[in-house]
Amino acid sequence: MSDDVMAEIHRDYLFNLVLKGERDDGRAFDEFRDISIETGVAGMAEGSALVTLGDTQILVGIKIQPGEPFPDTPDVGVIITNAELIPMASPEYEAGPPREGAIEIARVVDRGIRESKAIDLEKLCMIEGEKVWIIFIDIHVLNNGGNIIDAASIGSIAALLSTTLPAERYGLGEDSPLPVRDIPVAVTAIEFGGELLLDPSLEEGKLAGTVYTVITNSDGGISGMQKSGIEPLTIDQVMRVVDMAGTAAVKIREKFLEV
Amino acid sequence: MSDDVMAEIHRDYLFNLVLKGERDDGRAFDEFRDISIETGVAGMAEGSALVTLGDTQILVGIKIQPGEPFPDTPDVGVIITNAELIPMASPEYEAGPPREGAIEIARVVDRGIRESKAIDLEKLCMIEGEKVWIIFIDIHVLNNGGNIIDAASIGSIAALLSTTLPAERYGLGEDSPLPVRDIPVAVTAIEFGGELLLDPSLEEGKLAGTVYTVITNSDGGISGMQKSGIEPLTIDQVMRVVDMAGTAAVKIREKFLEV
Amino acid sequence: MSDDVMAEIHRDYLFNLVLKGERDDGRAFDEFRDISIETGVAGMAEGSALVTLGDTQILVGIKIQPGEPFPDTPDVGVIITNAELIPMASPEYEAGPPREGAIEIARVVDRGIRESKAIDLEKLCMIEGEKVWIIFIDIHVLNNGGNIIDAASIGSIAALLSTTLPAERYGLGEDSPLPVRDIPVAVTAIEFGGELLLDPSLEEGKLAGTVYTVITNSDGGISGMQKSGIEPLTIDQVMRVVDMAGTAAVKIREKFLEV
Amino acid sequence: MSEKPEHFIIDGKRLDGRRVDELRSVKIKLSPLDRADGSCYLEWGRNKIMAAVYGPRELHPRHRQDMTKAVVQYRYNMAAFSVNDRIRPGHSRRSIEISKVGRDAFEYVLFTKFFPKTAIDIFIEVLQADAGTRTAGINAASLALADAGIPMRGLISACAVGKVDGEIVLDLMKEEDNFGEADVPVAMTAGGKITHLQMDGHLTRDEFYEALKLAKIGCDKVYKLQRQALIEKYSGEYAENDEDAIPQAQIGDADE
Amino acid sequence: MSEKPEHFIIDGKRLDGRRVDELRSVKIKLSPLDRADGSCYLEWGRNKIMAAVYGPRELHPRHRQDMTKAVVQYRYNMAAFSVNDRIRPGHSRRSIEISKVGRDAFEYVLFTKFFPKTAIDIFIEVLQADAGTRTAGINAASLALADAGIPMRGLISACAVGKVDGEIVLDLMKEEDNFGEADVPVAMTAGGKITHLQMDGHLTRDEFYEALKLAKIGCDKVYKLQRQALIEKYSGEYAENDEDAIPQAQIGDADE
Amino acid sequence: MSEKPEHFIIDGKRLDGRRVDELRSVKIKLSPLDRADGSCYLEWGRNKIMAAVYGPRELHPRHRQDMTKAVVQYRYNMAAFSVNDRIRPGHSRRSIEISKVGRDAFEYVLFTKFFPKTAIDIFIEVLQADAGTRTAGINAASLALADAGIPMRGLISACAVGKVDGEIVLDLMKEEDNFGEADVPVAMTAGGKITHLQMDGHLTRDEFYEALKLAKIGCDKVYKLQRQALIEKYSGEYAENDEDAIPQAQIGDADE
Repeated sequence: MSDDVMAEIHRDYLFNLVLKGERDDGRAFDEFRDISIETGVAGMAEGSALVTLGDTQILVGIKIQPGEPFPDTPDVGVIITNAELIPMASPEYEAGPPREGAIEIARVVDRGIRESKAIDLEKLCMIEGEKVWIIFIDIHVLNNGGNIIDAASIGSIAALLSTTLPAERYGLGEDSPLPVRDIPVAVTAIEFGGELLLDPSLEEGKLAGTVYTVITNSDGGISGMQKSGIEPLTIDQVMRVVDMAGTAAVKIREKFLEV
Repeated sequence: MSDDVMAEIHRDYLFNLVLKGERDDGRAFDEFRDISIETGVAGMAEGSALVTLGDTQILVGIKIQPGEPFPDTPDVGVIITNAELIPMASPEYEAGPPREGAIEIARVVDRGIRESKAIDLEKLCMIEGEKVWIIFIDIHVLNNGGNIIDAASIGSIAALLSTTLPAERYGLGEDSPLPVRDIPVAVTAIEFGGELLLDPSLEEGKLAGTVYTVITNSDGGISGMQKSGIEPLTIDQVMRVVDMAGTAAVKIREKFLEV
Repeated sequence: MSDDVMAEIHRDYLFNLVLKGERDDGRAFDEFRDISIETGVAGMAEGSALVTLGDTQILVGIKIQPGEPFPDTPDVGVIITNAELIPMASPEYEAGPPREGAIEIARVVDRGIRESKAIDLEKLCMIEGEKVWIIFIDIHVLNNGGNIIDAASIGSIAALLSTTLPAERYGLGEDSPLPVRDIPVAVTAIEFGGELLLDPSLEEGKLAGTVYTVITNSDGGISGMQKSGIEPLTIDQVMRVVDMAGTAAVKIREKFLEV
Repeated sequence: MSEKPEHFIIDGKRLDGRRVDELRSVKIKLSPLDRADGSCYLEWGRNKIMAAVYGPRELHPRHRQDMTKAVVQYRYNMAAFSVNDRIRPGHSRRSIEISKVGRDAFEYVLFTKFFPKTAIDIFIEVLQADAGTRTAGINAASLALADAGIPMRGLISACAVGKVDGEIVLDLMKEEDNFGEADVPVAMTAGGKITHLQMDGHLTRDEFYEALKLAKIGCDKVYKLQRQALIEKYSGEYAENDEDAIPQAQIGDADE
Repeated sequence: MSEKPEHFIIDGKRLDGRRVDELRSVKIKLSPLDRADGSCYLEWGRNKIMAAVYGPRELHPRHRQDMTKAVVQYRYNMAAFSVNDRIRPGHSRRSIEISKVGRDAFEYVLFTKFFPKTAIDIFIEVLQADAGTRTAGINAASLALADAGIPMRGLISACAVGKVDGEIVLDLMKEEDNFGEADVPVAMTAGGKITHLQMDGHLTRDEFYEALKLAKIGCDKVYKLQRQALIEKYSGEYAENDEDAIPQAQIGDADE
Repeated sequence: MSEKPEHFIIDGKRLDGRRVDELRSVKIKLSPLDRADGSCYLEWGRNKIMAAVYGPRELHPRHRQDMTKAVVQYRYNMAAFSVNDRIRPGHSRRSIEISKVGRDAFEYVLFTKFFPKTAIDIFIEVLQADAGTRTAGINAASLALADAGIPMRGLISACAVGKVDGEIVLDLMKEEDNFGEADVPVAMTAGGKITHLQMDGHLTRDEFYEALKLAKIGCDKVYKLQRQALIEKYSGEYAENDEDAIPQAQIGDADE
């Protein structure tokens, strides 16, 4: 049987499961796979976290160096977020500069951290208009088991929470923890067969017509969203995901206490 | 009938017209299509002009910022000219960095402006060797209806004439008009069936063996030339184009009074 | 007969020759082709050398300019080595940025010069951490007749020996010879039919399973090595090449006295 | 960047005199370009946007063809001179992301299955930018697709909603975008199916719900403007022969 | 870069307490990744390396296929945060060279002729770097290839030797690499056939010979660790059915 | 850049002693390279140029092939060390433009229709630059094409004319190019058909006409040098068998 036929059969199987309210791995629609967070794994980085979310494995490393602020924001530090979908992580990934998928991931994670004001960027200004700390968030996807965006979001904030400002190395005073004051959490849903499923597995993600991410803060507020994929959502569906995401984020945020 | 055969028939048709001293759109050999120039269309630019030449539409925007001079010309401002043949403008254009066609257009327009000394570059020097005004001429081709080079040349000088030096924005004194002191005009001819035709339409341009551009100044002098295409020209043909170009440029220059 | 069959026959022919202790061009296994070195051929360069090694022709040019040192080595000059396998030099070369073959050549030559301490880099520091001389070694392969790496190595050190520090041009004192204090020489062997052949011709190089380069200094010491190609070498074979390379390098170094 | 205003809304009026649920002025010109199969020039407040569509046409290189459907390509590009600080020509990470979500906004309404192995190319050029270029670009693209006669379930209409001075407002202008509390660009079918949705800033759940409902109102207004432009352009051409010649699918509702 | 230590060897002990012929501690984890056909995580002193293998699989684009054998592709990459000063993502000249010689190190033991038109892809990611990443990467790749079940004549084992304080030592750590007199990375089959060899610094002929012999001792040690890791992983899985199920070729000696 | 001289012409002599209608010294060496199908090394004053030709040969990738004729490819490149300030290797906008017009200069004389689907590749390397490299490159390319035995209607000959101190002069040297009033590079067939023409600076119509006529004189001189070089090279080889063996087309006039 051809690959296409196999894919068709598998799709029908998953579709019928969803109609019965079930998922292939037994999870409820609003249930995440197991999450584990290990920080400090990359010893040359100022902060790092290895996140596993089901089969997905992502390593996020934070590097910090002094540099110039952007001209239009002279009094705050700089965040630069980059995601690499290295060919190790999936047979579909190719070597080369980041493509739209990797860029979208990096930009959504970046917006979540930036808009939630999770990092106190004012404190990263040393001399207005001249010298600020530049924070590089590098998201290294090691194994794509689906829902990279949520794992990358968790990994990024976990890595930032473990980060030390390397002031001594640059002769700029004493080292100190990076001023992190919130834990934004991305929660992604897919629409499939009319149902909304959180934390899509790799298989589910491939079948999804729509991928919709909601980033919420500790206060329950929303600081970022991204819909991608070709199927539309109704306002009702959007609000259902918002509510599911808020609930799921609370549980995920508890994971950070265990680190 | 195949596209090739159609093209062949069309070529023969135009060729026979030219033998009778006629062009497809009824113009004389030395006649330009209608030209319109509208300035100030791009409000974020320091100067801009939308030029239509027959079906060709080109938007030129000028941006100016302070910067360092080139090391070998420390006492004059800098002109940087760039042309983008965006895929919107023609089914033949592709996205990506400028290719040889776009680079040639930008460099010919640039030479016309530079060699005619249309801009008083000495006046754009603020501190010798350290700080000068950098002028970016960005040529944005919106619709390729043929003879882009003349339209780009007209658009560039029209945009420059409408340009304000943004000194206030950079705290460098009062705004003032850009010091423009000449109106170089590019006039392009093609050789086809032994005849020389000015301002080739898209169709004519495709059939041309040679494209030959002459840039003249207000004093009638010549400040730039470019021959491209594979057919040769005789000295006589070259001089005939030079004379036709001088006459046509005078008429085109009158258009600037209407702006 | 197809190209493949021809290649097969030619391979067998060369293989049988080697078994008899012979090479196609009559050389002994440890014998180099004729070498000629001409310096000062590129007059705009601070130093240059045209090397011919059999049919191989390589032009190396040295350019020097003041610049900043690397942050981790603030008190020494900088060497930047680049090799261009331009499409002129071989039907197999393509235009474009250097590929792995060109990068490997540049890096091996660079290591030979750097590790032999042939250039007194301390003397190229003008102001610690701020201003040092930057030496660009540009290896331009004009004709690939085989064994580019040895010709590039010979050309690079010959060019450096002919180099003047252009201090006057930059208002940094008087011109002086570049402080060169050793002549590292790369000698390359291939393994073919169990035998080790020095200075492979183009044909021999194509048949080689392994290419192994040893760089030796005037004192007989080794300052660089590179094995490439897919066939392994035994420790004995490696040591035999080391001994052959040392002997050959002595003879090649004598060539420099003739320049 | 200019200074942050003290208040964005005074006596129910915004900095440019609009009410909180009012769009900026919109000007539409269909078919301004003759090389493209369809095109639209759109002024949206101080934004100036050109959109062009080519296709369905053969897709090169061939290995990028899809045997089962047309490949939709969307290229959002800002002219170097469209903003205060000149932009280096070429793709930026921002434009790559906007191009991706722009493409996603249209696939639902395009009958891509009808045109296997082809490309439908949508090009957006921002000539002058003043907040809201991605939604303005989607609106222009929607009209250029209709102008090209490419079969669609219906038009896509887009606008942004946001929050300033604690209030949810429609269609952020530059200052509101720079200094506001949230920005939510949305695109919908006429029936309210959301094909594009992003958000940044900070909103409570209820504020977001209010924002979505206001976005629906805004998109409805946009839809009327788009429909009106198409009727003006095409009813004249066809009216003498056939009252029904305006292709309903083009200006109709994907959801009816 | 830190200061150069006055002595590298005191009373026969190196800065980290090792003897001159001692490897750093090694930790091997097989199959840490499930998408790849084979993978290996390796800690080598303070180096942390991930290796993954895909293939033999179809090679794209097609014009790069070899009709007579599999094309071996090797990509050595350092994570941006793997060293003190952040590395810009993407290929550097250094990583391109290391990738080339890494590929060359494996072709001899891979039966590429069995798999024409395919690619065997070997990916090395350096997550934390502390001298010796290229040899550590080769060791991890060797195990990832075995984990992927790709037929091999035998394992490749690698280590570096060098010279500090005038002595030939095994497996240079960071300070020894930065300030030492020579560095010689070597890879071998279990039988001592050298498939990778580089050198920089300054050695006499006899010192180099001594270095090569020490490299052989080091590679033998590495080979034992690799073999042990494979036996631990695979003997359990197959033992119940067949004592001989551990594929000998995988962990055997290419030279026997 | 050096200082501008007060006068460029004193007592009818230029800075390097030439008259206004005199070329710099020219040295031609045919077939210096053995890998290329044809090659030419040319010294033109202080310029040093290497030209090589390959083809007609199969063109890759295949989609770039023209079913009706050979594709002429022309690559003008300056070595990094060919000028005072090192040039970054790789294409610049300047070299791309010069490559384009260089290609255009040759298509007329090449019988491209004889060789469909192939490429004729012309490579120019500027090893030392001193004004006039594009015309010197064309001259070298012309000889390399003849050396490769590629059928041509005739040779192309090129030189620049310009204006300094108010006078029209032949073959600008560096100072004249930097500080002169105009520069007009021209290439022609032996019969005076112009295949390459550029101009910058400022000339009246009549000055330009005078310049063109001087360019014709210059190109005639170049043609004689080129023809002489070919005869010296090839007459010896063929003379014994056949007096007419020098292929006339190669060194003849495309216009006869």
